[in-house]
Amino acid sequence: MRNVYLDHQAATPVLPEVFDAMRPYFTEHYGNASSLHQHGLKVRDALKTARRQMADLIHAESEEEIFFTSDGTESANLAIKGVAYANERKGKHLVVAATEHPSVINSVEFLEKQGWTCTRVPVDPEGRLDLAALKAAITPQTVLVAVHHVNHDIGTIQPIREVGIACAERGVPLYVDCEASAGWLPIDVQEFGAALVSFSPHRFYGPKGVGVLYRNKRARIVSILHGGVQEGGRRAGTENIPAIVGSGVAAQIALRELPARQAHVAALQARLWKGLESTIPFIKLNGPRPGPERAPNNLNISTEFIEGEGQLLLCDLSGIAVASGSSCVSKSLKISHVLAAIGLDHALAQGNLILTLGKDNSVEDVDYVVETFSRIVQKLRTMSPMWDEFERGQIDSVIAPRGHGKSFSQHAADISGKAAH
Amino acid sequence: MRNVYLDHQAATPVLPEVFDAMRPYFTEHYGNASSLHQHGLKVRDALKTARRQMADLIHAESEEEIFFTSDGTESANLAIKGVAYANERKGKHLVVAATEHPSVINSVEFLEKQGWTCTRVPVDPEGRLDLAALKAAITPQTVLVAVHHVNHDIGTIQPIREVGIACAERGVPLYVDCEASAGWLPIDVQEFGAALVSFSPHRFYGPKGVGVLYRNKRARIVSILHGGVQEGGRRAGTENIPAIVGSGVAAQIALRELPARQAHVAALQARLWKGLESTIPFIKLNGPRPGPERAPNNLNISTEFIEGEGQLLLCDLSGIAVASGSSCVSKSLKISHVLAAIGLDHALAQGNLILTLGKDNSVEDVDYVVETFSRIVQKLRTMSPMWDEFERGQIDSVIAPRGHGKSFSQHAADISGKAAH
Amino acid sequence: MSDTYTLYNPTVMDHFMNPRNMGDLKDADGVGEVGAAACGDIMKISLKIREGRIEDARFKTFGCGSAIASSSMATELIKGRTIEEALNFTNQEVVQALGGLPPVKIHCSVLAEEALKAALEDYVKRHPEHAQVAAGAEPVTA
Amino acid sequence: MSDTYTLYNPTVMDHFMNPRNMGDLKDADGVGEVGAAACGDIMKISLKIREGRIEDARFKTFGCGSAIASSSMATELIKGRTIEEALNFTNQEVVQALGGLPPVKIHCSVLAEEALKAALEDYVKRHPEHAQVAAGAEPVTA
Ligand SMILES: Cc1ncc(COP(=O)(O)O)c(C=O)c1O
Ligand SMILES: Cc1ncc(COP(=O)(O)O)c(C=O)c1O
Repeated sequence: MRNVYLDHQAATPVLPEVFDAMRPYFTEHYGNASSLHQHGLKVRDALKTARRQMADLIHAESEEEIFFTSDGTESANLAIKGVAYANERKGKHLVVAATEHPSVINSVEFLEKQGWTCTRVPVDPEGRLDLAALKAAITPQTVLVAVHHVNHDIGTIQPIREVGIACAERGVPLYVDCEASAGWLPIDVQEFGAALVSFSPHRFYGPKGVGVLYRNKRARIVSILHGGVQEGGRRAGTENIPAIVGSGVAAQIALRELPARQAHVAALQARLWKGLESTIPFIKLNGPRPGPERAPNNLNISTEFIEGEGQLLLCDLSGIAVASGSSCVSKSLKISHVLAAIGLDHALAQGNLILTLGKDNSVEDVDYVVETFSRIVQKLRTMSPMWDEFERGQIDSVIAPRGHGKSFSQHAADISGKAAH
Repeated sequence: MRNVYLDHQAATPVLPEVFDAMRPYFTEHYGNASSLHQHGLKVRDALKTARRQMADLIHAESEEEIFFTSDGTESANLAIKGVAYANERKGKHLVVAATEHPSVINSVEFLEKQGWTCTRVPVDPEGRLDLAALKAAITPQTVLVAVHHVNHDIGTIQPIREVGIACAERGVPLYVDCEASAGWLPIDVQEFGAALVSFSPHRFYGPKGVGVLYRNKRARIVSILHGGVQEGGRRAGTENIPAIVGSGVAAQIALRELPARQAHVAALQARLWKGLESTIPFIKLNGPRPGPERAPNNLNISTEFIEGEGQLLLCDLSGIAVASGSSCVSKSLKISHVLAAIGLDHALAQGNLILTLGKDNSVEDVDYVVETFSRIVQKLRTMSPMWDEFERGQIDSVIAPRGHGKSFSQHAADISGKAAH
Repeated sequence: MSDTYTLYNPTVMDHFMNPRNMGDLKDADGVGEVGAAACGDIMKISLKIREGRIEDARFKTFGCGSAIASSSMATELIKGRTIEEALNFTNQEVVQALGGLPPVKIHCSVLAEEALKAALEDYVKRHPEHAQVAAGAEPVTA
Repeated sequence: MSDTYTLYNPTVMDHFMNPRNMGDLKDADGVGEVGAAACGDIMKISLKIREGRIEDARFKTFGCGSAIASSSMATELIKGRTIEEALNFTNQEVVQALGGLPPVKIHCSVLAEEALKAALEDYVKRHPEHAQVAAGAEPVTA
């Protein structure tokens, strides 16, 4: 059986060069960067190199603007809460895109419990931020605007430069979550006009256990994990040296290979979507079409009349690893808030699948996925009462309405209203 | 030149078995534990095994009581803030030992800015907690008591069982920071009566990048890093799988080898202190004498009339890696708050050195350190104006007073008063 | 599947991959279709009833692996039972027969119970002569 | 030392490991001892002065590597200077000659300047005939 990993948004394998770079730091150069002796000084040097490599990836001016955390989530928490707490006296209002990652949204919710207020800026049906609404949301009390570069679910690229200009005009720092773009799209923090940028190297063939936060020297921020004076007092705790060293190498390689990786996955993305679209009826792409407005490595699809977890499981049993934003795969039984924010019909959200490509995927992989997935869809549709009812004209399609039959959602509401539990 | 690493409190090398266990999780089993496909399910299993291994090390009832964070600092922050926020309605008072690690103290200070109050319980000159003061400090508003097992600076073992009983009587959860003891002393969370226990495997030959928090099922806690629902919703963010897997193996080996490691370092500890004490005049051990009240791997010494950073640097140039609590080695130019809390004379705190032994240290190492260190002390004393003034009877010794001459500190105050800057 | 990791236990996986009684029954005597308010799953069960006994059962399910497995198992379990027995059927039987479900997926088994009861209700509605039996059992719209 | 990592640059390390002018001067013409309020370091400088010129200088220091290096370098720099020149000496010269110090350690060089000035002050006190010169320079207790 062919194995096709299409969940690079969740995890990537570590590059051999990255592993080799990390190796000596586990057993040989095991010092603590806070130590003043050989063992500490040695790793301190390594830390500085990694900082430089991170700065290069995002075109930061100085490596002193790079802070290491434990993951993208912590970086997002630090960006949001660290700026909020630091500017408490100035104001207690935040502006974020409605489709930010939960690490941003839930950090904001936490602050709301502590007296902050937040405006969530809506997006259009393809996930693009409403720029006018963003500008209107900024008040004199606003201490931070947060807009991600690329949406983690639907791959939409946000108009960050325009957001950056709007923020600069109002003198409000901009935080850009680049977790879904770093290593796959060029990032220039200066061009962005970003005060803060976060990302995580485990998304581009670096190790888990490292998050990065870029902070422009002029942006005020306080630490949220308290203790020692590591990371210039902005992040206490013993630095994860081997992973940081490996991350630096991953960043260096990502920068070098970016054009090639980008072109490679973009070609596969186009082929994959074309294949799916032409083979499977009643399938929809969520987010912009492959092209300049969409990350080159992500496809987010909804297949009508069948549910996502079943698709995911059958894919897995055929060697294809994918993700889903369906409510059935979430521990909270809620559909992805991104799909909700773009106003996707609940039935389509239920049939959701997220496919993220990587540098090692091939044309053969893509063709295998198209072929296999169309069989999976057929199988599940045979089992689905909705498909049957659609064929019999009782319910209609959302993707390609035929103008008769009630909507899937209406039908679901009708019958679930009867059997509440 | 001999190389003697005596800074195991700062970092330890990763065991070969630990490295071997981690290796496949970087390149082969690279999945994200949240993924529902093979790659995710595989590492989910590994995560469970590591949780079990951690639970065993500290005699936790169930592996579900183990949460993984990024380091000891984050675990301490989560224990303190997570419990405080979860019990906000019950009360906003905390009780901690004055000699807690900065990750505890500074978390408490952060909460104080948000309206909590905290009682810092004093310790005696050897660092032992004042139990009566602790009991008196607990009020109906107290939501957490925090007392470390072993002090990270001076190795004092705290009377945790008695503290646990006092907390149980008052119905207040107890948090025990075991960072300085885990892997070196037996830990039984049930015997401790602890609601929360934290430690970090990089202190016992596990990798950096992992902290552990044990939480008894009955203790209420909320998360402090917000985002996804990893770690049962108590810690958002992609799990650092390779490091967690390695940590589990380190814990397993630590549990198995604990009696041997303990005996080994205790013998070296006794020999080292005896050697130093008999070779170097005017030297003092901080914390209890080697024995049942002191961690077996730690020595904290003050050598009179010379400063700690110089000692540390000369040790390093002779291949000996040590730490110091002197103000000159701290970025804040303050002496270790532990040395301040035990009321150590400032001059002695300045001459402080911290030596922590490990399983690979040998008798030869210890003898080399005694011999080398006594030469270093001589060299620095030749250079010290204080030693000269002491010899000429102008100032007196704190360690072995001769009854004439003013105190070092008095002298320092007299002259530094003159040259303020 | 020796080296395969699975989200559900082998029994659940088996019923998901090789569902029993999948499909519709021509000339069914009772059909029930219910939806889960929690997550949006939909389940439909059709019954063939002969002499007060469930002779045959079929399901169709729009839902996750455990929903499909639950409906497969439920239809297996109820075949051969009397209407009275079937009216006393609970989701616990499905969970046990499946060897357990993840806590967050228990509602899938509840959905199977509800679909079955809706089908029985439909049957009783079409055959009022059996209303007596139904009244003696648990209310079907619990 | 090729493979050795150092906390300070090679010049500082050299002056720490092989301090110049370490010790006391018998029959010193001026002795200054100062303490750093910030961290507790203590520095003592002794001067031999001949015909208004610093002929010899010695130091003793209780303090960290950079404090020792700063006093070593300061005594090197001031040898041969006139009192007037020495009174205009600043810590910046020490920092530069050492090729830089970490920000948190700049105060060590300040301590060296202060110890030198205290020694000069002591000399002037003992030799009031030089008060004139001193008055022309920066106040020594700045
Ligand atoms: C856009 C975005 N931000 C933040 C995060 C959180 O990063 P991590 O999983 O490294 O904690 C993610 C992870 O999925 C993400 O996609
Ligand atoms: C007692 C104690 N608690 C907590 C910590 C913080 O742990 P980490 O360095 O793993 O963040 C330390 C570290 O020195 C410690 O000694």
